[in-house]
Amino acid sequence: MAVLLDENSRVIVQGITGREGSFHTKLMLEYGTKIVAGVTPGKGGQEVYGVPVYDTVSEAVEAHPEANTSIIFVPARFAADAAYEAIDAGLKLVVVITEHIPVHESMKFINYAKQKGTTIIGPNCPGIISPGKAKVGIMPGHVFKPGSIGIVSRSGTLTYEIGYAITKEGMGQSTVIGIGGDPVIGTSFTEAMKLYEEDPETEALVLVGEIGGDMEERAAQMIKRGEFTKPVVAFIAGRTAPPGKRMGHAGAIIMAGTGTYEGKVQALQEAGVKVAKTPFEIPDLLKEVLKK
Amino acid sequence: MAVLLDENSRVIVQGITGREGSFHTKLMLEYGTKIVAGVTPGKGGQEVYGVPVYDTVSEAVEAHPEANTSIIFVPARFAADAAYEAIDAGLKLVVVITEHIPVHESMKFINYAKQKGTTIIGPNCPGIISPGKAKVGIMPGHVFKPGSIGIVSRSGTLTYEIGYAITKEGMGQSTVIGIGGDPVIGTSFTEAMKLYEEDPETEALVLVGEIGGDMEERAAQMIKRGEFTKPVVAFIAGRTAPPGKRMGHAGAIIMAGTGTYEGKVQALQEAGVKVAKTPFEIPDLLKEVLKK
Amino acid sequence: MFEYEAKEILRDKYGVKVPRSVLIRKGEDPIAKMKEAGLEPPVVVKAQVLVAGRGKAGGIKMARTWEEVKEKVEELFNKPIKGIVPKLLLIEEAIPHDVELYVGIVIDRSERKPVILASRYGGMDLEEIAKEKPDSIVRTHVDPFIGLKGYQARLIGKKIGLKGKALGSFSKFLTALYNMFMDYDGELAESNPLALVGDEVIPLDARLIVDDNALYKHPELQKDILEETGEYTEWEIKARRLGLAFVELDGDIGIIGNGAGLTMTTMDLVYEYGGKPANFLDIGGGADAEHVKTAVSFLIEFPKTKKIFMNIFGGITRCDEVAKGIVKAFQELGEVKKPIVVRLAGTNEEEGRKILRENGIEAFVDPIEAVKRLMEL
Amino acid sequence: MFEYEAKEILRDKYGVKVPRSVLIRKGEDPIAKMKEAGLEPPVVVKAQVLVAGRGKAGGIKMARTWEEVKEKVEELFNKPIKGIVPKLLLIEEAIPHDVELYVGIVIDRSERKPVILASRYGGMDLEEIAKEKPDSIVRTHVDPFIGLKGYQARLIGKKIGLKGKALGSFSKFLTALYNMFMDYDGELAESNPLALVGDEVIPLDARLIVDDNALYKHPELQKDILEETGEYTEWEIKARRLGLAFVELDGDIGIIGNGAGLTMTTMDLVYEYGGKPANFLDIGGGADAEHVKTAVSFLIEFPKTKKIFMNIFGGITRCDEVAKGIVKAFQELGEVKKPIVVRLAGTNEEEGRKILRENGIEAFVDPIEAVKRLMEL
Repeated sequence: MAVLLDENSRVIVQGITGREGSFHTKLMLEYGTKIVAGVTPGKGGQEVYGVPVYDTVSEAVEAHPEANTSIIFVPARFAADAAYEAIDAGLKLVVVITEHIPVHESMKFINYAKQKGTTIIGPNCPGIISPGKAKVGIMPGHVFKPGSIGIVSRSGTLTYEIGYAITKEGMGQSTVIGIGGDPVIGTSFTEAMKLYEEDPETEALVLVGEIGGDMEERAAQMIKRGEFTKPVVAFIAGRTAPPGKRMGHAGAIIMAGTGTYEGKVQALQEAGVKVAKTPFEIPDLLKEVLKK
Repeated sequence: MAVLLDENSRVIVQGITGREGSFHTKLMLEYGTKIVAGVTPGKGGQEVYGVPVYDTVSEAVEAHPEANTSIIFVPARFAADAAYEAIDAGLKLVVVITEHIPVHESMKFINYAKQKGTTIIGPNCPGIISPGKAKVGIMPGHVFKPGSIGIVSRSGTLTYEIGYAITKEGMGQSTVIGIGGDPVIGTSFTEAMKLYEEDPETEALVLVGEIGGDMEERAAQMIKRGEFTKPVVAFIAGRTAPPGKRMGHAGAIIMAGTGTYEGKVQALQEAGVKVAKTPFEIPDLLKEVLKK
Repeated sequence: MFEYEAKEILRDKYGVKVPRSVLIRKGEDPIAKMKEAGLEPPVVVKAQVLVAGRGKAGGIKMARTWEEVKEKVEELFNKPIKGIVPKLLLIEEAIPHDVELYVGIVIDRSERKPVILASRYGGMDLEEIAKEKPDSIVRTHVDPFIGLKGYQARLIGKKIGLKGKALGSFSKFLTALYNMFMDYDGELAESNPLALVGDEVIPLDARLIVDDNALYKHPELQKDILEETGEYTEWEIKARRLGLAFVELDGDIGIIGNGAGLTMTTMDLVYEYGGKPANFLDIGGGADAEHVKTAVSFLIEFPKTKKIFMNIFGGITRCDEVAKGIVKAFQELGEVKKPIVVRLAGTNEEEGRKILRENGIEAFVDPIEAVKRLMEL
Repeated sequence: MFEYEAKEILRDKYGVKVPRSVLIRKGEDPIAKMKEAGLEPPVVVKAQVLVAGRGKAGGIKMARTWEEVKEKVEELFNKPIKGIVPKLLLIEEAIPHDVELYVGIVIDRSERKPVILASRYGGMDLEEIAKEKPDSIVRTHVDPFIGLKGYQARLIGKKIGLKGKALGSFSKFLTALYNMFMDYDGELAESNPLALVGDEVIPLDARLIVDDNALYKHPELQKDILEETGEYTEWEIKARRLGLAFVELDGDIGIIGNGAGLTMTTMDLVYEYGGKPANFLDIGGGADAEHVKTAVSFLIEFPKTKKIFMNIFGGITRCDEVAKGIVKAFQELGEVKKPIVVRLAGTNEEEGRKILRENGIEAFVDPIEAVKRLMEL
């Protein structure tokens, strides 16, 4: 199993001829991801690492009807349009790597995707990996190993850090989702948790949060309500960040006293979640909760 | 039975304090329609012929949760907003009497209603009557009698004329729907026909069409495809109308050779529909088709 | 809306590149104005009239030299296009191009959505394209809440044979046209021909027809001047000014009804019994005595009518009000020679017929009896 | 965006009635300009600064006489508001009113929809309202595709205590504010206070914060001048000019990381081991040697830093590129006294560490080891 992404995923890369798009197509192919087509308007007919390129997603899907997933590398100005195109083509999972998409545009295509039954990951995210099965994203594949730990994370590099720490301790991951750092994203903690709850392969979940917003608090409420029943370990970045300052991206900001580190940790602890003080404590905490 | 409207309909009148709204509230009450509330923003607390008036539809629905139907008399500039309000309040049938609503606005709230599962009749229509049960509209009630003939009509007065002709010949009507004369309306011939097809009370259907558009042609195709199986008699107004001229309302215009009288009659006749030359032939044609 | 207005909106509000041009009035020196604007021949001189089919009617002329500019301007200012003499001419740079595309947007009645029509074969009317190259027309519906997506526009471009960078230019133009259509409550937004010049599309013509019912939202737009559309006859214009829904026809029997369907049916009925309607006149729903009076008086004055047939089935309209209006009209006009036959049924019908009869006007319940009587007169 | 700009947009593009006003620059005669505009005392003189909480900081003054106008203008032009001296003042008619309402629009992260926040108790900050009158805040979500419906706006008005005609005025204003929020890619659109004057609402203040990522769509808007917001320190402004995501903190250890989460975690780690970060500096994903060089050089020059801790986990970022950038920075700056400890892991980590060591820079795999070493220095 795994969530969202597995060995049956057939992937279209939107923006495949760009610098990032072609580089990561290569890395994803090397990882074993089944990429069936690429799309760049006006560049139909080319090939990128053996992947055929089309002008439009609908042409790509016509030629490769098995396609069910898309990853978007197109520049911010055209990314929303690319998302609509993927959604309208009936793809079920769309991973938006692009950063700097205007938040109004993200808000709209995420609403649209929900209406059409498409799951959006991102924008401004590292993507998703089900180790040993497929990688649709830009994370370094070698830091993850197949296993039974789910990771959902608002932070890119921190995910690699934590994934690697878990891997080094001999555990592995079912699916790792980098949900993205923007204020408005397609899949939140709680939405991802619904998926992990139903995935038999996942035995425990790591939540990697950040200051800002209330996604961690909502996750805590969900656990409290008994809607997520697997053991959870969390890490929240930004313990020492001052309020009112954007820490790198728009999502991570403590505003009007909400979204603080303390508030998040308290909410999670009240829900019975073990909160690590550093990323490197995560593997030990995982072993602890899995023993019970 | 009957379609859309019956003795269980509980009606809210939007724009009840206006000239038309209050006048027809009186007539509908006299006909026996169960009007539970009226709405006019800023006039909450008043009464119109014993019907309590509220500022908003949501307040009306809160006070009268049995409400399921609305009729809109508010001026064209505010009519679309009134329709959204009725749809959002969860009313299942919304009859829009108002004329001169910009067609872009009608298009939008009709799309919205479809998403939310609300049936819109109109705009620019006389409404709907299920004789002996309820009348939600502005048609003269006395020209109709309970019976087994359904009528769907693009024309107001012509509906009364034809209904009256049928009544005088000793037959009656199950439900009469004046679908409205605008180019974009909430319920088309074919959509209404789906309802009549499933109404056991309706034995035959009268389609009252006009030149312009292709609703009659679509009705003919539906009959041909076997999706409407009851006998149909039709009348099309505008046999002698010149092309390119708007005959009274925007819907009735022959453009670019489409929507002609001859085209419609031919399509209907090919589908086995008897087409009357004058409204007064309708009762005889009905008797004929019902005998078979 | 005139061509130059639609193009101005496209350029100023939607950033579309349109041909450079000057607008000239009668009496102005076209050469001076062109020089001022930095325009040189070859140019296209276009009559600004609201008449459809302007090109075929000779309203568009090419001018290759300064001499020809003068000539063509002179010619167009003095040549009625379908009866309309232009007050303004648009002098526009001539843009060499190979391909003329068609693109238009209307509302699809049955889908209740905007539909984009596009074809590789512009330059001729949509009806002609539909007749001659029906398969070339690409139809694309747009969700009115979501709007036209860039990829949809590119896909349309691809289907009408565009490639590479031209797709981007087309998509940008179509998005602008669509936004104009939506922002301005368009009944129609059209560019025909839309020229393909290298990798770029440039609208050689542009049309926007705004829904009359939505004009109140766009106070900056002038209502089209009825006289200048060439669509209406003198009496139709008079009627519109009076708020009457009136269409002039070829016969001699004046027709009044309430409701478009019933009025058309009344015309049909008169034909059926050997008469020829002189007009269509719908007094609408809920007309009061005053409005009825206006309508009846208008039809009495309308020179084509020899006799008048009025067919009313009262629903929201009350027959007594109608009767009062008729009587008033005849009283005010004094000695009227035109006979009238009235059919009154529905709300307050008996009262209405009584009022008419008391004033010497023939009133019937049955429309067939009424039309038969009419034909005897 | 300054208050006067937001009000101009509301008035000119959305037809909102705003108080009459004149804008004056230092050195201009406020009396003459007021007379020209037909304005008389009493007026309100408002410093046009981008600082939040301007009113409390003394940036808004009432002037009841011509004398007072002169005084207040003089005073405000010479008084820094949270460190910012205004370049412009807005002199606005004083509008007597009884009630001050609050209305603001932001995007709700979890609903992914615009949410309208309204309260009967305007005049104070939203945070204060949330603390003092939490039940007074009415929250209404809007479907971004459908837009704000008139009835929704009236319902909000009703819930914050408006009645009769005031509901219509409020609904019109809120629709304008919502449309501005949507058309301009707002992060926040706010009016506080929104005055109730008889049956009418009038925005006494108006704010619009536009999403930086969407500024390219609105070329007519000037990017807020960093110096004038009062939000950024001198070094933060310098960093932004260099394209660096940098936040100044109180300590003395320079922090660089890749990715916001990892960089914050690095700060936390330094704290944990007894250090105090001087800053947050995120080089983002996929940084090349040049960008790394810029970041490292910047932090070396930043006077608060005594030593530097760099924590990189390479995914999209390649450790060899990072190493090259670090080396370059140190080479170009010549004799640098500030020590640096680097932790490098992930893509091409070994290559990267090798490059560093060859250039005499300490490189670790384990961040804990690295931070321990850092604290020893």
